[in-house]
Amino acid sequence: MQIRFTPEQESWRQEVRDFLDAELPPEMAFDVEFDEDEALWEFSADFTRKVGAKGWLGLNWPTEYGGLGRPPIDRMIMSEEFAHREAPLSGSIGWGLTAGCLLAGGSDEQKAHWLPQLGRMDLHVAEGLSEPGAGSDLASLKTTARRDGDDWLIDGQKTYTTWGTHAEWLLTAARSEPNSSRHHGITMFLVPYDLPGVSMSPMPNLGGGMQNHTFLDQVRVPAEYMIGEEGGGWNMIMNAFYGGGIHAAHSYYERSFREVLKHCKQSSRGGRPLIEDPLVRQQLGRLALMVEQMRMLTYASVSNHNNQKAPEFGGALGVVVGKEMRPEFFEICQEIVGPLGQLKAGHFSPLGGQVEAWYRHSFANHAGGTSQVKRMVLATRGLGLPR
Amino acid sequence: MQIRFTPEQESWRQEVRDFLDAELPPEMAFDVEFDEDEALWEFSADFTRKVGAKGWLGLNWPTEYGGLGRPPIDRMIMSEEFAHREAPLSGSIGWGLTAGCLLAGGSDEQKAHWLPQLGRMDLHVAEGLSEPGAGSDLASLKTTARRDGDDWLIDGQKTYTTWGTHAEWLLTAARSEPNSSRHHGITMFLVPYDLPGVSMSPMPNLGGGMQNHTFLDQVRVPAEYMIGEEGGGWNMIMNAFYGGGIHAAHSYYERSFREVLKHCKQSSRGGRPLIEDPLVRQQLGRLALMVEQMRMLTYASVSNHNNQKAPEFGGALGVVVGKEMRPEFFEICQEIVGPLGQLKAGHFSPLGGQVEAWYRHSFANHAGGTSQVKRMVLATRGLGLPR
Amino acid sequence: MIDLEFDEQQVLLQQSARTFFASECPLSRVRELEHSELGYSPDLWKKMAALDWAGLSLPKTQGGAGGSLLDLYVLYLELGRALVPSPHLGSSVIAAETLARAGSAAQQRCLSQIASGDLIVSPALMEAEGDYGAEAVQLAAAPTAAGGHRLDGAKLLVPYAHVADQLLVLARTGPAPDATTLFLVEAEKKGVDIEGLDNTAGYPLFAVRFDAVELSADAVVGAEGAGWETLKPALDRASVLQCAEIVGAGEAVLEMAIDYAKQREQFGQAIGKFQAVQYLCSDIAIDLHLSSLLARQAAWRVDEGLPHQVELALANAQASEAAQRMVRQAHEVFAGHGFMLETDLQLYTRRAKYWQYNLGEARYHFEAAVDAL
Amino acid sequence: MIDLEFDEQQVLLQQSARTFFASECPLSRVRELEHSELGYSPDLWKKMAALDWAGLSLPKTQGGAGGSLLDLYVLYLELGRALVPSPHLGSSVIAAETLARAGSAAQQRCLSQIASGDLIVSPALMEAEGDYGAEAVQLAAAPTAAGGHRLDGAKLLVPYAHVADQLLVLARTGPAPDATTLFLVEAEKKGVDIEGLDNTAGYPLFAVRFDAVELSADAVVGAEGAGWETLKPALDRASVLQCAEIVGAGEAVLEMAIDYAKQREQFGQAIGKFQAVQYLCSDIAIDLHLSSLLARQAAWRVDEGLPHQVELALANAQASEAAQRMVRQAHEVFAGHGFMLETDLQLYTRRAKYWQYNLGEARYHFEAAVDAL
Repeated sequence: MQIRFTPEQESWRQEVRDFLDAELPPEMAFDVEFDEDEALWEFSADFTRKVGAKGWLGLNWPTEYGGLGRPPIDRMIMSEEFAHREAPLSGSIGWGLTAGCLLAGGSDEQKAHWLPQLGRMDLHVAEGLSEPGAGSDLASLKTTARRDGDDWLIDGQKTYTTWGTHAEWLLTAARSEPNSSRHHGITMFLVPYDLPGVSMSPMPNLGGGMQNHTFLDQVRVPAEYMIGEEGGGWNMIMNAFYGGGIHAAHSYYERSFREVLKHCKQSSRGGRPLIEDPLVRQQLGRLALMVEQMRMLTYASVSNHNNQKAPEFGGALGVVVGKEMRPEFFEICQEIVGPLGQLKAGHFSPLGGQVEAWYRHSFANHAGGTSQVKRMVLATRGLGLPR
Repeated sequence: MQIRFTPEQESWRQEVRDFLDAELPPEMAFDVEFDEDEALWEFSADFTRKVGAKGWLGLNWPTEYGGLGRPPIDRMIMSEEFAHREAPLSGSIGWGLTAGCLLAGGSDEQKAHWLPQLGRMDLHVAEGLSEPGAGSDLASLKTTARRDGDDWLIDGQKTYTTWGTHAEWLLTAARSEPNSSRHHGITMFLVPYDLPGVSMSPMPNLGGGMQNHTFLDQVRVPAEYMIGEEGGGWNMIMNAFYGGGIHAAHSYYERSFREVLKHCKQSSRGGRPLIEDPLVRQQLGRLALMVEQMRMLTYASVSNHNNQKAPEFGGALGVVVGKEMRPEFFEICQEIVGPLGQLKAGHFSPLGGQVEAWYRHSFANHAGGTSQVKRMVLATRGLGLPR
Repeated sequence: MIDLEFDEQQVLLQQSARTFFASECPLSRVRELEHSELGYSPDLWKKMAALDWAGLSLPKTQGGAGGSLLDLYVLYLELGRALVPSPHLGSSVIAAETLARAGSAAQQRCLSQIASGDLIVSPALMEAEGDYGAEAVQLAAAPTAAGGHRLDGAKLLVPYAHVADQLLVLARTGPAPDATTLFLVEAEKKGVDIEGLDNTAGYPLFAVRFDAVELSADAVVGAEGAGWETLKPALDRASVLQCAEIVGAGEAVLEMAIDYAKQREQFGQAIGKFQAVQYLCSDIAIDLHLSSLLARQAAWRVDEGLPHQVELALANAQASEAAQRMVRQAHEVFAGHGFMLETDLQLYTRRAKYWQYNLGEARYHFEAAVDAL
Repeated sequence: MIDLEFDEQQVLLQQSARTFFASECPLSRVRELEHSELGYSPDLWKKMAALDWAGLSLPKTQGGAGGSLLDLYVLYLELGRALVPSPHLGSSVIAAETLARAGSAAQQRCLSQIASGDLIVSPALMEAEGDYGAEAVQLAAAPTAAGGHRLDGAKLLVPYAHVADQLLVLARTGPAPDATTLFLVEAEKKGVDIEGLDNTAGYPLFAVRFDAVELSADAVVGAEGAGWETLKPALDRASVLQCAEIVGAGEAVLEMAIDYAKQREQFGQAIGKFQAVQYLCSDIAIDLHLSSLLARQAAWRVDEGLPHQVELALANAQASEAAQRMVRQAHEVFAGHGFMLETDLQLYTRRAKYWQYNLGEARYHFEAAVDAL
């Protein structure tokens, strides 16, 4: 039992901090998922390319594909530091999900071709998995891919496409085997947005971000844009989701907690510092507990990886906790701050309007499947209850 | 819209209070479900017979069957006053459930025969519905009743039989149609305990009460002890459960709340009256809210009855709220009182050990079906969601 | 007699309000209004006034319809269901009822204009600490040589200040916690400055700054030093209507969630067949039904002049928490779909955040209930 | 390096403890002991001591095994799983560790006897207000002419006082909130009176009254006026073990709930197939896993001498609440069956009530965490 960073890990942490000090002015920190300001977006893309140039987007990838071959804990340390600064890292569908799919099921040639580009963020990829009828139940997707000579003809509709308006490629899951169902016969493609038949309609969201419906109308896609094997899509997606790098979700909450704690120390209510209010103290204690829960869940992942142990509880427990904690955590933040917490950034807004933004963002806890579905996985795969 | 008692109702309330003043010394108030003291039990049976002698056990029944023909609100008023005094009314399986079954599906002859006796508590009846394999899913019961000449032969096992050790009759649900399943082919009987083949084994419970396994080994029961029609058992049970008198569940909580509030006003912690502790105040507010929720649910039942409206939400909403509130309510009581709330009655026990007893009793929230099952009813019958 | 149903006239009022808002203010219109310059429709407001709703609870002698709080309650169910933006709660309830009860003859002159929808008075209560109640008032009203007062400070979350003709301002006139005084102040007065406050709900809320605003002696409403007491009856009544608005909106949210759960299929069946989704929908139903029962009781007790502090506070605590819980559970039913602005649910979600805090959050009302016990 | 696994020796210790308790203290024995005169088995206690467990964390020089808090942690997982009643936490941890660190040479003479299981020392902390912490101590220790102290007052919830040879008593020696002093008092001393306290858990808890109990100067443990500080390190360590006991019991409760959910059929299927029951079981798993992670971290930080007040307080808050939530959810799985004393679940349920409050409930620990932040 130990929770300790080696001197090498501490110096890596310092290297990350130095990079952020140099490249990320505090006023440019923002939540890239929920900000559509064009200038901020440009900054974020440039910033992300700088991270890519250091090799850090592919920090854990094998060196032969442009990665640095570093262990998951280094990715987690980087993620902790980036989250503490709210670093606007964009394009994670490319260097995260797409790369995860390739690493899980791509051929050597495909990995050699795509990964270095993704690691530099030369390619900007949007997500084309979910469909209007296939959300938590992704395996019910209906978009089809039909061979036609050397090409594929892809036809269908995707939804929730985050960052679609900025992307050049769509990571597309399509049913390539006619009449296949559920997990079989799904193939992955990278579809260029500029092909004939690709169109979008925008769907702004409650968080302030922009998602899209993406329509694929008999889009003719060259065979080289298929990734992984024909029919191997489901495995790639699952392993990309579950086998990806270890993300420091706790630091996201920790950053918010520290902001709220600072607010409570600096503000008063009824002539008394907020931090001395007995109810506020209990609520702060609850927030601190949730941060610690998330931290230990992250560390458990690292520990399991180090010990080559399978994740406990079917890998679903931490996902469930994270999804269910998010609304509760930010609702408590608002209760602490009080009625003015409903104000967006402005002169009178406590914490510069952050509490208001967190509140809206907190409704975005369904990506990758709802907590209700993850509870089923936890109960059946994790606890062995019958399906 | 009005919530007001008529002068007649107020004088009825006074009549009930006068009766309780005369017949129930405060030190004899106790929770009859969870006390096995023989002397208390004797008192409770005597007390209940006195209530019966006034006609009040059958307050709402038609006058031709020994009832007083009074409206449900009078029953509720009586129930409020009895709960406020923690009046130890025993034998409700007889004058409550059995009478409910008879009123729902008994023939005129059966009603005329049994109800007056039940209303006087001349008969002491125990519950024989649940079986080891049939709890919330009562319709899966397996006890059989087979005609044999003029008699029935009843065979099977019942469980949770509350008050079995005091009872003379077992209200028994049995499957009278061979190979029938679910809601069909169930018939009700009143089985005398002294018939050959009836035996019991005791099951003390967490609340401090005594339940039993009851074994029916080819018990020969005369046909006259069948109640309702052959095969009409399920309907009788359902209507007895759902169509029974309006019970003032809120008064049970209200009594506890008042005791806790009094404790908070009289006790101090850290040199400050407990009632001035900001956290305790919030918790008291939550308790008060729960009492009010229960009260209004009761009043809604009365109102619906007066207006001949079907209960909202399939009649299941109040049941769900009551079942889920019980653990929460008494856990909060304990949190308010603190560590000494785990002490049973004694010199150092706050509230004379009541908080400790309430805590254990609060696990008894599954009679008549779990909240999980009632949630299904609420969702499907009440909200129209698919089964 | 226990009868929780509305009377015939109330049922008729509710029906006509539902029909009226369904045609005059569908959710598509609510979306437009949120992004319009004023944030509400003066035209719709005039039509509401023409139906006697702007003066529904004012005495007939003041141009009102002499309605009860329960009459207002059914109107607010429909305001909530349809998410109608209007200055009604601030102007027609808090301000008008306060002036009708405690205003001078001169101050009461504006009542008929409020009832006709021609004049708007906005209450200015909250301040920078965000607390509800007299104790939190810091806006200074200092006595002037002329026998009046001078206001210095700022009020926050003032609804409809941008179209208000008058402001009903609670200010501090002494050091004791409850030493506040209520003033009726022309919004155009020199030194009064208004600034919009962007908020979750997209509701017309404003900061109003008072920079050495000189008031004459006749600006005081009610007794000097008794500002909170003067306001309290109207605030209590308004808080019950805030509950009603939440209940009306909750009905719409429950219907939406049930419809979606029946219609949306995943894993080969309607999601409403999954027990997890059944729990979510029944959670909403429970919160809704309890909020409704408690709020109706509070409204009736107020109308009857019965003691009501406990019941009213508990109704508010229930509704304030339910406002958040109901939309959260609905979002779990809608999952990703509910996060899209194109889905109507989010309109309710954002408004619920305003309602949760308006006229005291749960913490305040639990305290108030225990105070009164 | 992040590694949350126990080391090899700890794994071995846990295995041998599990095997030992499975044979020496099955739940049937736990049931018997609860109704036995002493409430525990001196024989079993001696056997535990013979395995070096009674002195597990004491220095080898004092007859102990020199184990770490994590070593104790794995033992407590198994004490919790098997619900073993023993004076270990009070005597071998709180009292022995305090004496080993702060006792005089004379006071330390009893340590080897504690380690051998021949002597029991019970800490007497709580009083009539039921609060945990120095501030709540009112038992008076007045200076005597002889240079000692005289104790007057009562201590409550004292574990195993009926078999204690000595009591470690926290008493008030000044008006300042934390002006307490710790005393080692012979249980047989004149004026010490013991009375059993029936409780939910059926655990051996006692009221100890001190009626003009005369103590000599050498009864003081540590510095006079610094009683709480003297005790605090051992209380902190004991609180982590209380978490471990809850985690071990939680594992047993989760296993019981899963087994029952797989085996019990209603409506034609195993109830574990119902999503509602799956939620109940996964609630237990979540609370269990989080309690385990946080408590292990706290134990490790204490062992390493790292700052640990926040982590320790949060681990306690988590475990205290989890203790209640886990058994509640298990009772929902077992429904009526779990309410019968014949079902083992209730043994855990009743003990959980003691654990929830022992060494500070969640409220106390949330306060402590925020204090340290």
